[in-house]
Amino acid sequence: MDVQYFFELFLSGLTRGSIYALIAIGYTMVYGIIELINFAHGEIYMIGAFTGLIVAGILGTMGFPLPAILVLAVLVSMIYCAGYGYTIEKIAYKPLRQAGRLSPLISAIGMSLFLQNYVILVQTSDFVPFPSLIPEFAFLEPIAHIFASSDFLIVVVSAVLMAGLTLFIKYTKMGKAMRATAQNRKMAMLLGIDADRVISVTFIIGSALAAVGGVLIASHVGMVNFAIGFLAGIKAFTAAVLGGIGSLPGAMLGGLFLGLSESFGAGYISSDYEDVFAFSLLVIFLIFRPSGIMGKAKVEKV
Amino acid sequence: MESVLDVRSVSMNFGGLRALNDVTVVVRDGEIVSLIGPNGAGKTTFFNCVTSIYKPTEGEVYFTPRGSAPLRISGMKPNAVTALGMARTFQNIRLFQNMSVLENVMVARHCRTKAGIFGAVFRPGWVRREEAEIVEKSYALLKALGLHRWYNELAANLPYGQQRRLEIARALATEPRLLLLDEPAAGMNPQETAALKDLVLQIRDQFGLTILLIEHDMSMVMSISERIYVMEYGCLIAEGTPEAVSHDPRVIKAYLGEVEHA
Amino acid sequence: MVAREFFKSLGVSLWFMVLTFPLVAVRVNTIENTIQWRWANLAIVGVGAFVLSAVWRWALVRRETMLANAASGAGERSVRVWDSPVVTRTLGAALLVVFMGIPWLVSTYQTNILISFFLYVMLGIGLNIVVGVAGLLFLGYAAFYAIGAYAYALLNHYFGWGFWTVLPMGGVLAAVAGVLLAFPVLRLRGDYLAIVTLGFGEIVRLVLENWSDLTGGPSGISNIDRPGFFGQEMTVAGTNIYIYYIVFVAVLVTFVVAERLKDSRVGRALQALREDEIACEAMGIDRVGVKLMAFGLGTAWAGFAGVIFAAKTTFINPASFTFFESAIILSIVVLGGMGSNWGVILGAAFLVLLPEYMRAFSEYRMILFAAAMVLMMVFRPQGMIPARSKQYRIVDRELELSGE
Amino acid sequence: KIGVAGAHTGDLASYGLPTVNAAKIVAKQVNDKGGINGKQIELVVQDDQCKPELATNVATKLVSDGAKVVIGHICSGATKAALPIYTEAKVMVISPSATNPELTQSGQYPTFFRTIASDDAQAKLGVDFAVGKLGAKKIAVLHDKGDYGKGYAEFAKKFIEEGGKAQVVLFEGITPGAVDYSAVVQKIRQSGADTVMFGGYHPEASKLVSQIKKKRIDVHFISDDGVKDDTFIKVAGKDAEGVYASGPKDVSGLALNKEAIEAHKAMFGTDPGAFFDSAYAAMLAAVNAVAKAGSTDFDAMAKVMRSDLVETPVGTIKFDTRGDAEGVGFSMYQVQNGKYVEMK
Amino acid sequence: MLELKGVCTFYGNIQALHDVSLSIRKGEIVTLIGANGAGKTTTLMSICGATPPRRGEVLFEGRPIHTLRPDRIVALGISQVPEGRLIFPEMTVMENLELGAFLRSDTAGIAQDLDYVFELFPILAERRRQLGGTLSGGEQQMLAISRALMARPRLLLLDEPSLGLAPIVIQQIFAIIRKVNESGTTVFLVEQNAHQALKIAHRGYVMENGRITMEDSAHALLTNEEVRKAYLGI
Ligand SMILES: Nc1ncnc2c1ncn2[C@@H]1O[C@H](COP(=O)(O)OP(=O)(O)OP(=O)(O)O)[C@@H](O)[C@H]1O
Ligand SMILES: Nc1ncnc2c1ncn2[C@@H]1O[C@H](COP(=O)(O)OP(=O)(O)OP(=O)(O)O)[C@@H](O)[C@H]1O
Ligand SMILES: [Mg+2]
Ligand SMILES: [Mg+2]
Repeated sequence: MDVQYFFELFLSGLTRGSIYALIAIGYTMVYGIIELINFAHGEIYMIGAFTGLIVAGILGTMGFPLPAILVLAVLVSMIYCAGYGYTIEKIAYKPLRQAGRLSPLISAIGMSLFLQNYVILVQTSDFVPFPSLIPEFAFLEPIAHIFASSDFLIVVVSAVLMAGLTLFIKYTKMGKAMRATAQNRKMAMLLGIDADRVISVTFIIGSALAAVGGVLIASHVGMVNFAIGFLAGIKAFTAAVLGGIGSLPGAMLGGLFLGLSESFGAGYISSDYEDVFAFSLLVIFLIFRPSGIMGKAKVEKV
Repeated sequence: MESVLDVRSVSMNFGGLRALNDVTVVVRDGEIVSLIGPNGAGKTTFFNCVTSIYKPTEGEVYFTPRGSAPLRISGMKPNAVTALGMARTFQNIRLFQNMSVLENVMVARHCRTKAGIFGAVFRPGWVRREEAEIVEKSYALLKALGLHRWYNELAANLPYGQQRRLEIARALATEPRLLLLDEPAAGMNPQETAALKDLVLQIRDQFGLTILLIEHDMSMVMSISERIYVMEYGCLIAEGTPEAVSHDPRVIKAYLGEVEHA
Repeated sequence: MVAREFFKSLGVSLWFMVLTFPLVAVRVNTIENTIQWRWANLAIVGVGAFVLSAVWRWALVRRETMLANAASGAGERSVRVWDSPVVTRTLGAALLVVFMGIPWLVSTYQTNILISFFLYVMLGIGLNIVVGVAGLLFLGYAAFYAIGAYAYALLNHYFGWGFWTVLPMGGVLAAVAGVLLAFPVLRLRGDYLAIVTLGFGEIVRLVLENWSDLTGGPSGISNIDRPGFFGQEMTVAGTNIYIYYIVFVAVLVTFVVAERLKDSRVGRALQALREDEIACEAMGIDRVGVKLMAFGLGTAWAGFAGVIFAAKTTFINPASFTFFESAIILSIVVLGGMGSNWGVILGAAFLVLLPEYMRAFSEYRMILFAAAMVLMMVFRPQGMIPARSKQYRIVDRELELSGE
Repeated sequence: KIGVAGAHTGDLASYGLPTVNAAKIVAKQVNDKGGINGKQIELVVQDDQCKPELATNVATKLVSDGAKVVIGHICSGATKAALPIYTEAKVMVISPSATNPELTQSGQYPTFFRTIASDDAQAKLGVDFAVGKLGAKKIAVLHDKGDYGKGYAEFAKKFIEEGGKAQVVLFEGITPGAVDYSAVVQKIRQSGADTVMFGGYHPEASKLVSQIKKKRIDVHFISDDGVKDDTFIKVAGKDAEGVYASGPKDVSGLALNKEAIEAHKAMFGTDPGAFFDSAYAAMLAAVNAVAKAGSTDFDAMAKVMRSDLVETPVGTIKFDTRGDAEGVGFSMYQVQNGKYVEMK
Repeated sequence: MLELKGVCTFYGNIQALHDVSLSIRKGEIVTLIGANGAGKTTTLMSICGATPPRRGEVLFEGRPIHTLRPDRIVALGISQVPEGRLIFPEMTVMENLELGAFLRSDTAGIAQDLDYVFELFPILAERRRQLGGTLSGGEQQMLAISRALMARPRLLLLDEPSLGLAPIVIQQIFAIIRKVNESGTTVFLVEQNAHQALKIAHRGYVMENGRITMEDSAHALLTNEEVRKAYLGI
């Protein structure tokens, strides 16, 4: 077997997996807390990319240096996406807290459609070139042909954010409040935790992470379009479920697992059936482990 | 007398927890037998093993359907067990909340009726007769339990005590030989409990039932049961007549408490 | 009071102006490095958000009071016109007459739209059996629609089989596929089931797209025969009307079957399954069997609808069976009111006819449609006509005498 | 009555609207001159969003409205879905943009004509160019799994294999919209290809090209008309340099072409968009056919179409028996300094 | 200290509480007894805002609180040991306790209270790193009480603290409740175990089908014939 080829595929799977994981976290956090599949999450990612584009455009004409543009674009788009996430929750999900499981789901599908068309209206339905904001790292030069700086940045940033988030959830007060709310909303309320606020914060964090993903990936592939959120969203969601929906480490593992298996599937078999692999994997996996990699099986007490 | 239920050395583990430990219980035809014990002793788990909702880790359960020899039922599917003639109520009420009271009972006629998809769609004469009969019998049961005036209400809208009665009606609709009642008097005030006691006795005679009862209300248990099994931490610690059990020092210590029954 | 509301709306309006600022007010061209500022748009957002937020809060308050009223029992009876068999029967008869006559009165184009509408009603009713009645969340329904459509397309293409031969087969094939899918997913609950069905839907579509040798891949299959009418040649408009009646009858059949099923032994078992699986088993219902039946019964209709669809368009390709399609069908069910077949009809009217007739709004069409979907759910989460358990009429002398 | 059908809303509207404009211009010119045979042209414009199921609606609508000639549809899929209806009603259809070979080659649609060359011609050109001019030996053929792209790729593969001078080392589809294509790009490297031929549209092409550049793989990149679009150069930027794409012959030198563009500017104030030329040509051919035939009887019109040379913005054309225009063809272009330059 | 006036609470359109009025004075232990489903839990939830009453008033130290959100109410100094304990199963004992002090920010005070509860329940100190879900029922109940105490409440609401516990543990729990009360916390105790509850309480209320049917000193209730028959099983 060709070791280098294997390694190349591994690295490209890693990049892809990191992206999935970054978006999957938003799904999983929201699911963990309000048991809602937030179909609009992929669109937040797309809006993040567009916001990044606009910021980069404005700063570009003002002659900022590249790294500064990148950092600012990421930060501003995080802030805006957080705003979008927050607003969406308030409009489309909060009024449905008491309703059954399906009503918020449909509301989420509607929201996803709304955001796509919103972007078509106010921006464009065309593909838009995204400036390459990621600087070339000199130290990567020797392996740049298999692992470019954008790959590197995506993997590193995802890893750092995920580690940061894990620490945040584990040790900060808000993090604990989030876990408490996820495990038992009623009890959390009885301890003085404002569940509505915690849910808002969850949406804000998830959306901000999606924004990071949006800007980095747009810069990596060099273009944005209103429809990029959909497929990325579905894949990230698949990753979240593979990992055991509701579990943060699960989302990361699921993302990497999916990214790697797609990469190897495409590399060793055929990319024609790339998505078929992804979904078959999901189906087969869930049949044998009905609650994902990290999910716990719930036995119902009768 | 013929044994209706014969539970031989059943054990049940949940992960590391041994919820039932080598439990042997026999219930004979026409008896009312009670199962008591502290919270978490494993009483409900015992019911779940008997009705095949859980599969016991060890041991066997035999049941004697009407006019038949004892059958081994451990490992069967719960619905098959019900079809053989065993029915139960649930401790945490599990009614079909968004169906009407009448429909709740009609559902339970499932294993005694036959209409399939084609019957449903084409409604030949026999299916229509069957439906009419389901409605009629279900309504009669509601009436027997005093629930008939709510028959078109959603089950969720019934008051707590009536929901318990509906659980019993629903169980009776499966035409059981053995009825398992899990804390039927929970949530009832003393008068209601007394009425329930009469009801249980009445349905036993009317439908020729054998009854196994879990109950914390000692006034009911002591006056109604012919025999009592006492459990603690998954083990049987005593068995006998109400009289004997209520004076058993182990039972007093583990369950009844000294003060109340001193 | 008014002042407070005013400031609230003002706040919301400001918030939205800030929030939408980059996307709405700026357009950049990164190639030429130019920026286009569009302040007018921002003003529109501001004013729009101001008005809408006021309306929104007013509506939410109204919703609360309505819920409270409903809860305290007031107005329960009066809203429930749907319960009366007289009402539904007359309405049904009226609709029947109207729909029988329509194709002769309107243009072919309108007839075509109605055909789509009917197809969605069929799909909605089918999915309703799985989702609304049996409570199994199902996100890949379009796959079975595709199975029906491709069954006809392929059998017609390769073997020249006719519409009437394949119609029953399409349904059966879809039902078999549904049951086969059901087997492995029996253990899955709730959202995991939803994901697996979503995955299955995508797998079916992707296979259709990639297996070019058999299915023609993305180019699809063209020249599918229209349904024959005793070997008679027909004009296009004629066939259209003919298909209209076929699908109309199909919808009637679907509707009647679904309604009858709901009030039958099997239907009650499905509902019980939705309510509580464990109690369901304890009441002597075979959970596995009923679940399989739910899948089979639900997916068969998608198969029938698929065959009719293929015959109507005479050309199909995988692009017609995306996740979006499944989502729309699910929305029809939920928007209409889960478990309610009348609801499905309204839901389909809302989701299929509305966008058709909203063409006048051209580029705003889809965004209005999406907004309407969200609004419907927020203000009527239970759907347009929520299902209600069947009301029985029992003559009981004693009860009447006792004065109730 | 002339019908105009195509995508006028939705994400493919930019391909469909120029055709409507072209039709309007020609119709106005003809009507100003007194119409054809004394009759005024009336346009019936219908939107199919490039969706097959809508295309049949549109077709029935046009037929029932009495259109005798239809300019459209824009997308091959939609055209295919609609054609049986026109065939039956004997309505002449002239598409400015539907390039699927089957439309003419299968012989199933006798009433179909087009003023654009079919995909196999492009693939042939691409392969000849790669093998002949670039000396390609190992070619990786990719496509976007779409109707158009996959068709192109399959023809390319066929021609390469028939030619025998080069071999296909990789034949794969990529998923449009996927977050990244590096696995496929690694595969290209692994296959040792010296040339990549890609069937599909510019968004995927630009992603592919930039990832190929990023991974430092040195290959020629040849693609089709879907890529020969200025947006591609904009989006791919520097990475686009050196990419080859085939597209309709450069006809901007023709007088009639300039005239048509001027007319567009005069009427709509903007530059025309995609397929404007060919739509204009289709419209002229249609007008000519009706005029010469003296009626809208299909057989008479078809005879004219097949025999009469018409001056159009895409050259002087007439149609062969299958409906393909003779005199319309493709050239190869290369991106040089941010512009497509025709390779002579 | 706490007063309920004509509280009516609904679940959807089922009325669970009918005109419930009661009051608790500072420093007391007041118990509410009643059968399963009588509405005891609902009463507690109505006090702390989880199921806000549709009609009627709840006054805490004279101030109406029935319109406040639960987290505001908790912040006023009312904390609860809910029915079923509701331990966070995937958090350690320590984290559960820290969440009890969620609204406080006085690190020193929190540390002090932590020592206090570990003193009350030494077993918890041993298990501070163990996940809540793996504790035994008795330990969980102790944890739930400790968690509530960590908020340093002025009013402690206890919902059936003896549920599911071995008699010996029950004795222990009741002793602790008395101890907590003696150190200055007002206690509102909801119990099915009427006998024990009435023994430690100062006053008691009896609830039936969502209505208060009796109110008296604990001692009087304990000797009341009706109560003895209905709730003491004698
Ligand atoms: N599905 C399950 N998974 C894990 N543990 C379980 C499960 N079901 C029951 N248990 C445990 O088994 C033990 C016995 O529970 P069971 O419900 O049988 O008690 P019980 O005697 O019915 O008590 P009660 O009187 O409170 O109803 C308890 O410790 C309980 O937590
Ligand atoms: N979430 C709910 N939805 C609908 N009804 C409810 C809900 N919670 C409780 N009820 C009903 O409200 C009534 C009072 O219940 P509550 O839990 O307050 O009783 P309780 O006295 O605490 O009983 P227990 O001794 O079982 O704890 C009961 O009839 C119960 O069925
Ligand atoms: Mg129990
Ligand atoms: Mg309670």
